[in-house]
Amino acid sequence: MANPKPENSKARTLTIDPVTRLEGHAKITLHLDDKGRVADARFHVTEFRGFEKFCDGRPLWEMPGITGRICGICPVSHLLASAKAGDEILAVAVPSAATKLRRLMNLGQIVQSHALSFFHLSAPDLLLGMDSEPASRNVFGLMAAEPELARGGIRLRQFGQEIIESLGGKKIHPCWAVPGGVRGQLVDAKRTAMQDRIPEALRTAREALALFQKLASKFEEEAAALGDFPSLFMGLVGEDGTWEHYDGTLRFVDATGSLVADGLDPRDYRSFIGEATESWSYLKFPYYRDHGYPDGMYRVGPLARLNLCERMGTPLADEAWQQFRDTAGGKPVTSSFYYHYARLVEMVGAIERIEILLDDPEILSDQIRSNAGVNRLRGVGVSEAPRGTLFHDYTVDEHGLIEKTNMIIATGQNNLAMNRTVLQAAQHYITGNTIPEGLLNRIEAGVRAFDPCLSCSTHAFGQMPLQVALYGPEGGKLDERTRD
Amino acid sequence: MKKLRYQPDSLIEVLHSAQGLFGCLNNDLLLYVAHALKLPPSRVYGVATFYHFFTLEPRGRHTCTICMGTACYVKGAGALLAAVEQESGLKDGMSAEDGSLSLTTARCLGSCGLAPAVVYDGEVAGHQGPEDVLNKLKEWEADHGEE
Amino acid sequence: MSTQDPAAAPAARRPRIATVWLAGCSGCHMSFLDLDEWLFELSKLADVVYSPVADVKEYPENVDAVLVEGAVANVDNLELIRKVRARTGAVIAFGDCAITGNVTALRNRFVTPEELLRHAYVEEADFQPQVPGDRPLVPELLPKVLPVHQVVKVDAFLHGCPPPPHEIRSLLETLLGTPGEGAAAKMGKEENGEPKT
Amino acid sequence: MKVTTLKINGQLVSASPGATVLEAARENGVEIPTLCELEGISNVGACRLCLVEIAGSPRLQPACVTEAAEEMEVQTDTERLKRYRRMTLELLFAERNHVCPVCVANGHCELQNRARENGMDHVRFPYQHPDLPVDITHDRFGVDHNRCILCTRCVRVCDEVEGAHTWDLSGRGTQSIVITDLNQPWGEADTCTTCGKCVEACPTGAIFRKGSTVCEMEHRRDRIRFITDARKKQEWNP
Amino acid sequence: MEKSELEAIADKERRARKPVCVSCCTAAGCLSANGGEVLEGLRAAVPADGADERIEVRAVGCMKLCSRGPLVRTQGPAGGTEKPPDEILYERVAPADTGALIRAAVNNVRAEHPAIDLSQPFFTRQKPIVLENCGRIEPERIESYIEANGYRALHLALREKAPAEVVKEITRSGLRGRGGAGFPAGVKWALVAKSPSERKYVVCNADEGDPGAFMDRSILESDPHRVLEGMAIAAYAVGASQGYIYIRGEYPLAINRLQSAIRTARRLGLLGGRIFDSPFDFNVDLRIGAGAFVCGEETALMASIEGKRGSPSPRPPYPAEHGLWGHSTLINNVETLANVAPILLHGADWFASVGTEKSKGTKVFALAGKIANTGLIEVPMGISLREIVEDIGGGIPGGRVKAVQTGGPSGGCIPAEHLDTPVDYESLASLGSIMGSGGMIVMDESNNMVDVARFFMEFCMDESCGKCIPCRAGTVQMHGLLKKICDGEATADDLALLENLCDMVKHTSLCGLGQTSPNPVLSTLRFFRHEYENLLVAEAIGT
Repeated sequence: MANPKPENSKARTLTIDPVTRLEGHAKITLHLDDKGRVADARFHVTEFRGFEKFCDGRPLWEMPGITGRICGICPVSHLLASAKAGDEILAVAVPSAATKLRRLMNLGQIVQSHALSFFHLSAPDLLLGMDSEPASRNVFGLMAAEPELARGGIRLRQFGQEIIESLGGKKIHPCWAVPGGVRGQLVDAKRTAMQDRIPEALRTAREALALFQKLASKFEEEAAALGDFPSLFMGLVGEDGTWEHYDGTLRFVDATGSLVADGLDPRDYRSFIGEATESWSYLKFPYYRDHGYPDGMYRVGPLARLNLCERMGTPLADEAWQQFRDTAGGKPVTSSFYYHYARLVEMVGAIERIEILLDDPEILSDQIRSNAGVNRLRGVGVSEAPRGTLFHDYTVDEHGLIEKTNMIIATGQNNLAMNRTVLQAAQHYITGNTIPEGLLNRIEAGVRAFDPCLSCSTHAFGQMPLQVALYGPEGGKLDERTRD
Repeated sequence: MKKLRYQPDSLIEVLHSAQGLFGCLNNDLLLYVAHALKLPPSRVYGVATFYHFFTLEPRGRHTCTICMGTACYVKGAGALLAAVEQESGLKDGMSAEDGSLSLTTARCLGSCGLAPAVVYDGEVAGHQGPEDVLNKLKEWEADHGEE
Repeated sequence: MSTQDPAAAPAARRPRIATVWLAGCSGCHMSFLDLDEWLFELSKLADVVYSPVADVKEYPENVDAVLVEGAVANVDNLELIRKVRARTGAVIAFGDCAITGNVTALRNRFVTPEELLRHAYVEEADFQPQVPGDRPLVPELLPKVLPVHQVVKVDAFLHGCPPPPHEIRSLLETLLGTPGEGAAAKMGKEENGEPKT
Repeated sequence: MKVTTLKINGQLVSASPGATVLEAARENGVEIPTLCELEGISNVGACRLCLVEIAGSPRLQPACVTEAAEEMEVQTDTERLKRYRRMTLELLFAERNHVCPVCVANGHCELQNRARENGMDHVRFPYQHPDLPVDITHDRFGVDHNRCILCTRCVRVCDEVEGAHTWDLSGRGTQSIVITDLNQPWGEADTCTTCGKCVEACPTGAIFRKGSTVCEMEHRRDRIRFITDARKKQEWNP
Repeated sequence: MEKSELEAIADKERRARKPVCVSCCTAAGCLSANGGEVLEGLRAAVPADGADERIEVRAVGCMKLCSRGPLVRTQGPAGGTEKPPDEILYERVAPADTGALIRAAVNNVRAEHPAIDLSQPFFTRQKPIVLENCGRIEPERIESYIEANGYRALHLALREKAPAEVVKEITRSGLRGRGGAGFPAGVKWALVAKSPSERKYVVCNADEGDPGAFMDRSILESDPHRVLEGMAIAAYAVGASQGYIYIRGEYPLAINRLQSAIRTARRLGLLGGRIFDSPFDFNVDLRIGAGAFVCGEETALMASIEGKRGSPSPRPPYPAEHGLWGHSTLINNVETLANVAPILLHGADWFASVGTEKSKGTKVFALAGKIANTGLIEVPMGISLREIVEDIGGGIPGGRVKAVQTGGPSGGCIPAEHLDTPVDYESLASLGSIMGSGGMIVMDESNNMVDVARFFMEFCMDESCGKCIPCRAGTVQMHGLLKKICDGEATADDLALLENLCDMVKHTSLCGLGQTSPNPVLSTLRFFRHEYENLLVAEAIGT
């Protein structure tokens, strides 16, 4: 809506439909008071698929293959969480080579997903500008305007995807991790091919990091307006507080950096995470139980992981992490806009870790799968998806047929924070009668910073149209418009 | 079975008799038949479920069978079925949970001259309208109430 | 990507392609992005005028070909795919969800979507359990998830979960084989839409 | 040895005496699609994919059970046959829940292969989406009725090769379902010898080794032929 | 048993006849309309009047006009005080009416009770061969059949003809199978006769499954020995010594009568070993079906006789080569076998003189639907549909004929404009229908033809055995498409798809049930396409 019509002062509705450059279907409604100021804003997720129900009756062993289809962007996260839930049910020790291979694949996915988020989806805003021409404010526009940067980003994502392919045989929806281990070993030729690409990947990631650091000053207003507020942060950490993406225990910190809870066993997630439903969204609202709903708002994903870990564990990433934390004086970084920054730091760390894993001789082992029958009737699998912590929780019958499934997906856990971000952004940008397209794009960018994966969060497959509706003070919808 | 000399090919006749004696064919009965005729259990089960006549579930106290043969259909048997289904909440082939009634349909009773025809507990009644059928159901219900 | 005047003479007009995302996991789109550097070639051959990875909000008129990912699962999907059909020359069912319903259609074995919704939002909720029902903000689910061709006419089918990038490329190359003429002419298909140039 | 001479798709070919049209075609490198047929067990002519046109016969004949005859003229691949085959496959796909991407037999499935080979790229009929059970009560194997095409290979191999007759069909028409013993859970079927022949015989992912994950189930159909050939030729009892 | 003994039984029976005969129909149609109590009432009324010296009450078989039952016929001696008609057929007799009817019969007068006009075309236009004994003889008494010339044909065959001559006689008569397809009976017999199989079987197909058809049931209930005699002759001709009658479980009365007929025939030596002192042995067993339409198909029927699931097998091999338990088997249906004895008795030429060039003899139809006179009729082949519907059937009261459905679920609907079509195998086939086993349903303008097609498709879907894919899954989809059309949700594409599917199922199904299942759709599409098109919508609803 480049030129919204002048409205009467009393009430209006705006629609951004669809919210683009996101993964999923969503709408935004803005509720105005009689002075035309934003009183409330809501972020609606509009897809639903019902995985938790229709997986009932399937054999446990098929679950990684099925739940991987929840999301085409982070299938590996689901694959791993699902396989890990399966490990629990079989009650077997996964061979250490298999664990390393699974870690390797997850790191590959973090690289590809973060590259997608930064280069394909957000770089157009950052480099071409929030107010640039919408028709070309996309990856193709970036390819025309900044071909080298675009090419680098595409190749970085490709690097991540090829790690997944080298292990799982395909880039998207490999059915490779299975309860008890993994299905195929890594062959030396593929290891070498990956190793050969590491220097380039690392260079690209570091350049992107440097670029963001340079650009950051241009986006101070956005950094303050797009979701800068205190909240809890949750994520996995390793034993000594090191950044973690596959194993470990859960930690909650608050905006001051104080530990709220630590060493939580992911299997007990139900005791500290609750889920609320709102009538206006297919995406549920997880919250930290001790703080209640909606005060138990917490954020997950790159920003949270960097805020709650004590070190990255690899040299380049540690250095970048320190710089990142310094932007907030060593305290947690509270602006959601800095998810972008955190993502780039993680990408550097992930590539470093990939290098370490590939150098490990055990990575070529063929001892990669433990077989067993059903030895427990419930299993919870957890992994850090690019967007945050992911839980798969299965209950099976004695033979291994699924009886009950629950999944808590990364993006869902950011739902409260995304709503808060939309409200903050709207209140900041929407004043008066005319709303330039670029301002609406900033509201979208606020959501985009979270890199929400709505395919995942609603277990829905689909696009995410963002529709902004304005509601009057008495609650009735005043107007709705779709941007074009 | 003795009469049929335990011939495996007498399976269908044996099932007819068994159902006649016991009302329905439960798994114990089928297994007994399988052993006696020296047939694999799955074959016996397969045959018992292939034919409409055999039922593995006990029938209700009363059975209402609506003929859905062509002659009855063109004369409004569909409306009879719909009326009973609506009144009783049962679908074709179902028995009421309280065991009071089974509703079935037949593929032509051969009583086309009486179309549409309904069989109430084995008694054929011809030229039935929806009201006749519903009255009969009410009658049964009242009988049961008195018992 | 440069914007071309849609009213330009047919011979000069660059093919206009689009990608659409219904009820699918985005994996097909990811596979499209796995074309990697070939995307540079693509941008020389055609304009991508609408896509979830681009910012245009309203599906434009006179699109020559569209890749449709995902099945038709709710009223929003239905509305969009009808619009897409009316405004596009060649509609390509892109991936197994679009073609068969696939995993998205696994819910169809339940009698009504209500069963699933209750499970997800009532049984599995700790706070204010309720089925999201604010219409039209939260679109109503269709009773059954449908493949695209059971809702609108589809001109070609690209299989896979997701379709491998080289097959996407080969299809696009076939469609764009004679740049300037427009994919619709190449496909020889016109349906429901405005006459193609 | 005397041979039968016939024409397949216009080519003069010879076949072993008593060979079926299908065998004659295979001996001469002509592919005729099949699903219910499996070398080593009897043929039932049920899937109708192998129907061929025979000059002078008003009806299409199933190649698997039609004996090749002298001077027979057979067409195996006319447009009409292709059309029927595609439609037959569409009917199968619409009948139950064949969700290939998440099937244990994905990539190793005869149904999927037939669809690909015969150009069945979409299903015009509404999917029926029945709600069918999965039985993994057996220690080593499982059966998923959602993927069953009722070809009865399991029934025949169990009866004819293993001799256990654990499997049979129950119900009829579209309600048909393969059963073990008295429609009991497979794990409770006394007659099952756990030989696994049904698993190897199954053309789809319906019968699988328990613990198979998506794409992982490969059937070793040659094992059945190995046994039946050896038995026929008395290879171990000279 | 000698022929003389047969004659002696017949004589004795004739001598026992009394001047006044009151016959009560005890076929299933009338019994289900309280016919049993009427019979008891009649019997009870006789001694009360003290008239048992002059009057007898007989329990006979079907008197054909089923819709007006229970039927009671009185026959008095010619020349009473006030000459009554010889024969009066009272309709809708209630048990309370019986006393009055008996009194009237004894007194040779017409009772004050509605009677049926026997001079109406329903009776005069029929040509009874198969049904000649129906409603005349007492089905539960073999003596009654023997009196009506019963078992003379069997004697003739066994004692005076070689098996090959019997086959030749049947071939010459031009008799064609009455079960549906009309395959020449003589050819079938000759195939079995020629088979080197050491054991052979004769099977009587009494699995009359077409909805709307009850010819075979009426024959078996009314004249069971006729069928047994036909089977025995066939067995002699082809060299079989064991026969099976495969009868629907839905026909308990027919089963009873057959069982008692087999028992009494065996007792008299008309079945069993060395019949009529010839070397010929023949036994018949009943096999009771259990509700599966597909068992009317020969290979499925044989599977069912063997105690298996009634799934058909591909043909060839045909039953004549590879039948029951692998042996050569002759399968004929009830009506076909009921024609055998008269052909032998009266000769092939006599039989061939009835009917048309290619369709000899008569055909029994069960006339039903919206027509005035529903019931059983037997007419010469070649009679027009119009004569059957309008004259014999009496037309549709207050309505117009829209179509006539013949051949049941495998048949088709013939529209009113083709009513002048002669009833023979070829003419019906040329209209996309079939002779079938003899169900004939008349429909009026209120019947929607798409719904009728849907009804038949539902039947085929429910009755599909499930073995072959086109029939199992195809009928489901055809039914779905028909329902979609009926519900006004289908587009022209759906109709085109339906037609494609019909073509495919017709040509690829394994057995007759599947192959003919699209017929009701194809024939209604052919003549009533507009009814389909009127129900189509422009755009799919899509949900």
